[in-house]
Amino acid sequence: MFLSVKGLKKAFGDQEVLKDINLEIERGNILTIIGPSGSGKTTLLRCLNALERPDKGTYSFDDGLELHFSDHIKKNDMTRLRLKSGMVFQSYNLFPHKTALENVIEGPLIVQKRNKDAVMTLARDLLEKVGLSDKMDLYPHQLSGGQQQRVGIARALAIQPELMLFDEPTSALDPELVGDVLKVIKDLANEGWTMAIVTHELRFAEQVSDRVLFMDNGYIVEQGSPKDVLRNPSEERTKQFIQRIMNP
Amino acid sequence: MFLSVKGLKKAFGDQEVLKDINLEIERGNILTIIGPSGSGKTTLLRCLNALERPDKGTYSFDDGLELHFSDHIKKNDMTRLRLKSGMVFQSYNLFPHKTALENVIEGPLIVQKRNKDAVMTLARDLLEKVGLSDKMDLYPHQLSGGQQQRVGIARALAIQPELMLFDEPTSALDPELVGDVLKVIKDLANEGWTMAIVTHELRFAEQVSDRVLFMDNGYIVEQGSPKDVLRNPSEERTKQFIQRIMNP
Amino acid sequence: GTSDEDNSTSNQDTNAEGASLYDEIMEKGVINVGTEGTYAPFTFHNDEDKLTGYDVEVMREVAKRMGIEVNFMETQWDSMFAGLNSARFDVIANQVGINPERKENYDFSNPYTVSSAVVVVPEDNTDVTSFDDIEGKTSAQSLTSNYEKIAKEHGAEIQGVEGLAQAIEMIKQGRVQITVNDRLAVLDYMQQQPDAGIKIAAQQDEVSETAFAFRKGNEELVQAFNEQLEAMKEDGTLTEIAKKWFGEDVSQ
Amino acid sequence: MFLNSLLFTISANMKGWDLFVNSLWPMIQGAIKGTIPLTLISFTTGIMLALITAIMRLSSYKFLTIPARVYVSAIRGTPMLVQLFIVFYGLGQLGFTINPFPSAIIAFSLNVGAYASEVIRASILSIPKGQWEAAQTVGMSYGQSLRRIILPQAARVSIPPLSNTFISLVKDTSLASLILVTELFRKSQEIAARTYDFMLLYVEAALLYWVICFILSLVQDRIEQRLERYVS
Amino acid sequence: MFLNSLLFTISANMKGWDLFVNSLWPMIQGAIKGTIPLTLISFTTGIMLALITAIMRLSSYKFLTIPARVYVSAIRGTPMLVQLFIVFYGLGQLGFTINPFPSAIIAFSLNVGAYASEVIRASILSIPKGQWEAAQTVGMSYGQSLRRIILPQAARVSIPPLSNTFISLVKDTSLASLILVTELFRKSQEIAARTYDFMLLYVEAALLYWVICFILSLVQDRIEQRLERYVS
Ligand SMILES: Nc1ncnc2c1ncn2[C@@H]1O[C@H](COP(=O)(O)OP(=O)(O)OP(=O)(O)O)[C@@H](O)[C@H]1O
Ligand SMILES: Nc1ncnc2c1ncn2[C@@H]1O[C@H](COP(=O)(O)OP(=O)(O)OP(=O)(O)O)[C@@H](O)[C@H]1O
Ligand SMILES: [Mg+2]
Ligand SMILES: [Mg+2]
Repeated sequence: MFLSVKGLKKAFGDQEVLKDINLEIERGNILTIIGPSGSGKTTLLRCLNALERPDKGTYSFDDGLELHFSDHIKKNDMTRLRLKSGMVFQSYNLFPHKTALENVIEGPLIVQKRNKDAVMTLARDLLEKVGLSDKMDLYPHQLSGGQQQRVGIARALAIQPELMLFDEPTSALDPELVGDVLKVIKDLANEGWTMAIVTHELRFAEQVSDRVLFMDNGYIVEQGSPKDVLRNPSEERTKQFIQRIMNP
Repeated sequence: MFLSVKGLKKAFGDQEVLKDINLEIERGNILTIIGPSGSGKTTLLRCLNALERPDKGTYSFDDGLELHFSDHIKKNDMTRLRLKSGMVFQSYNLFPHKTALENVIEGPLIVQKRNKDAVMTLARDLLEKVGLSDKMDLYPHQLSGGQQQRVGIARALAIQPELMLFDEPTSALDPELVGDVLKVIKDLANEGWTMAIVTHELRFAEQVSDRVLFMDNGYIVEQGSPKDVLRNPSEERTKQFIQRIMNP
Repeated sequence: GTSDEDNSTSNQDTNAEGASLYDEIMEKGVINVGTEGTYAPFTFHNDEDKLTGYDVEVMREVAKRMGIEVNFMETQWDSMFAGLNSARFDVIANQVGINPERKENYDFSNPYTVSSAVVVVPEDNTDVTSFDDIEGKTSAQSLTSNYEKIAKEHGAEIQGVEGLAQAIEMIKQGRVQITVNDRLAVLDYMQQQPDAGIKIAAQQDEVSETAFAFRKGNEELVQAFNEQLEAMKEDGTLTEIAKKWFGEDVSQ
Repeated sequence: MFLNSLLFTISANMKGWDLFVNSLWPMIQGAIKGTIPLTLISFTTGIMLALITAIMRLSSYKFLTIPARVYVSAIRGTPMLVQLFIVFYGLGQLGFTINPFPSAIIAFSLNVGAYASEVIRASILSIPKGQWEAAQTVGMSYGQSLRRIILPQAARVSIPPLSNTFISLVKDTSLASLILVTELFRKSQEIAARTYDFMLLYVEAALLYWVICFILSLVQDRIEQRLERYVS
Repeated sequence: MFLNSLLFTISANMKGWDLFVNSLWPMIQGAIKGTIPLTLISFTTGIMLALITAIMRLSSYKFLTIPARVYVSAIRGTPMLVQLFIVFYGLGQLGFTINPFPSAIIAFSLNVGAYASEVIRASILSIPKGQWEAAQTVGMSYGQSLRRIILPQAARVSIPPLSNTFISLVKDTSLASLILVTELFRKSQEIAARTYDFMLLYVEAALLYWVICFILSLVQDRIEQRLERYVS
């Protein structure tokens, strides 16, 4: 078990956004999170990445790192947590003043202070992996949305995280460009990366996931294999949701 | 024949965006326009609405209005053209400083200077039609994307156009909210409105259209009944496109 | 009442060892002098851009005789006394008129200019021939000057301006009828701008005297200045300087 | 530390304190009769001028944009003082004699007009193109779109930078004393000329300006809140 | 029309023209020795001050935000002239005697620091939150994010308003003559004092300021273009 999350809670002011989240992620597994807008999917990913600090709950990693959010957390542990995962944003969030290559090397070179030549090689390999070997020196505004998102993936991979987090990586993309990004994610899946993916592409979820998790209103309503959750949901709310998305 | 377009051309600088567009729209018919990003779909709608001035070509309306864009066009004719159609934008473009109701009455009251009471009744009816009778006095930022888009539709309807233009009306929406907007458009279809819709929702296009038009690279590659174009496209490019969208 | 007694006797004038300002100046061999540098012909920049003028030359001569250097510090009239109060300068050489109010706050040397107030009017004016005639007239005055007070005392309405040039411009444009100013400054103006279309209509009988101004409590320094001024009067140097600038002896 | 010493100097010196108190009322009168009306009138007319200038600069006709550019550049490129002198003495030399107060209003309005026009122009440009187009599709003319759709939204964006212009104006009005208008700062100079305590009176004037600016910034907050109404 | 008459007045009057030409060089010298170095040095140090102040104001610690707010409010709320007086004469009265030129630099830097800090703060706030978060997810600390990601982007946004501050500064330096610094405007006053032709000389000074501002605006354009490089 790479990571086990217990009793995770998170509120913004009065509003409880994550109410009691328990989940486990196996090494090399792919977890897909689905659910209606506002159900807390993004917040969950952000809590996993330490972009938000959970109010309560426990994370236990297989290397012994344990965080109890009711207590004080050491700064050092937060940093360790953050570097365990790489985040791919819905709106890419590339650094607009840096080229594709510069975006990718920024993390390993500046933060992790790794050897420059090694980092350059790594970055070139990653950009090649996402199919952008000929776009390395272009600025984000010179790339299409799908290309930008692929740079985003390469940037997240460059810090060599153990877990990759994707927040609706294709929902800002033109329908025709969705395919390229999903293909990259599929390739990563085949390479054995551990990933958690929020998506509305149910067909893709079915193909790629080891486990699907349906959230509503801050709770995990249902989780299981893709076939169980997507084809034969046991909860009414899940059925409704899948119905509405599949036949708008 | 409500409108017949012949030899429409439009370039931005050197870039020819519409190369030779010929199409006809029947009264009460629904025309769907599909095609890859950058193929000129938006530009075509904008030319129909006079938001862009075509470089060449002719529009002939069934009430005798004819515009030859190679020649000088009278300002008065441009205004007549503009008021023939209502436009619904991908990004809604509601007026943020006006309530839903104020957004809807702005056109008929201020521009067309119609009677205030009549306009209010009309606006209320339209907002009811799009399912927002209880949101009339809310500002756009207080509405969800789907609700905003329905206000956008009501606003376009309020000027009582003969032709309604929709530019990807659902592509900025959360998957769950898409349904409400498409339902409103279906209702309009049933009421017999003449419409031209750019969309990537092929299933919806199939259900609602009288005619589907596939554009690529500034040309109309293929047009015909939804069944012909979407199920049995004759052109290779169309096949490819439909393939990629349906199975990303 | 003012707060200046406190300022003028404040700590800066004797240093830690209790040496007086005079001792300090003599030891350093240089005196800091505040002056406008924009008040011709008393203190201004000539065509070669060098600071010169009557006050400047008198000051230089005094310093030469005291065996010290002069460091002129040029600033606007508005900040002249602020500079003296804050010990930026040791003395002001800028046609400071002696009057009771100022005497309360500052010490003065013996006077080195004797002049009088004049009324300036447009050339074609005939109804002003004495100071009594300016009652009810509008007069352009620098608000911080002695001449404003004189004009007011004679019943003129005051319009504030920045200097003599602006005052005369106001007369030329018919915005005011008169200005009361220093005779010597007006004469210089008329020499520089012969086409200005103004004339002197009246001159006051009483004379006004100007002198070097010091912070209070520096009698030794004032004394030293007075000695030199007396000597310059006696040997005719002062008269010589005055004649050079005004063609007449304005120093007494 | 500095402030401490200053307060000490003032309070240790009862005469200084008396002067401070006694000069307060004349200075406030100067503010009420000079500073405040000058500011308000000039700002109002200046804003109207700025609006016209901004619209001219945004036009596509050279014969409108060029005069607007020259005007803005000339005013922003030259000192306020000189502008005041030109309106008052300069026009006077050419035979247009304008009284001090209206001269000051003209000069300050021209100044505000130039600075604020850039702010307004930028705020108009910041409104998404989609708003123009939406207005156009419901049939609005350029003028209608501008008045009913664009300017109300631009107003919100431009309040903070305009309040900068406004606050600068409050203090710039002190220059009006150079052309015979009596206002707050002039009062402090007059009293200083009599008492020779420039520092005390200037600091007092500064405190009064600060109070005025502080009150104005409260007004600004109110306006901003009102305009924020319709954005999340 | 006004300009015509003015040119006429000048050229009809050969003395005026001579004066204009002869005074040009002293004024330019004033600009080179006073106006320009004052402006450049004060602006540079002011911007650094502004950066620190902006970061303090954006912090979540009251003991950082409050001093920053008071500083900005006090400087923006009081006339530049008084600030100069306090630094030069006021500190002098309290025993800290600073020479004219450094005094001017201090006062102007403090002034620029306050105005520019608001510009920089706004420009930092205008960078989408996503940029901070993206920086955070690649592991950057607050300082690293600010330096490498946020400030380079904020710079682009803040050039136009900062150039306003800069242009104002160019002209404000004329106040330095009050504290014994010789610059362009002081030169024009000196010559006007000799010749009594203050209108001509003030207009000439204004033209020179305009030229300086114009050149500066060209520099601004260059910088903006460089920074625009990475946006469409
Ligand atoms: N920083 C924040 N402050 C306050 N409320 C927030 C914040 N972030 C999220 N929320 C609220 O928390 C709830 C869950 O938001 P979240 O973004 O996690 O939902 P989501 O499932 O990702 O939805 P979507 O599919 O629309 O992205 C929403 O009601 C949202 O308004
Ligand atoms: N105002 C404009 N100026 C210059 N080029 C433009 C302009 N508007 C559109 N274009 C270009 O015209 C081409 C067609 O654009 P258009 O928006 O019509 O495509 P589209 O089919 O609507 O694409 P999408 O599905 O991405 O909306 C694109 O290459 C675009 O860059
Ligand atoms: Mg989300
Ligand atoms: Mg489009």
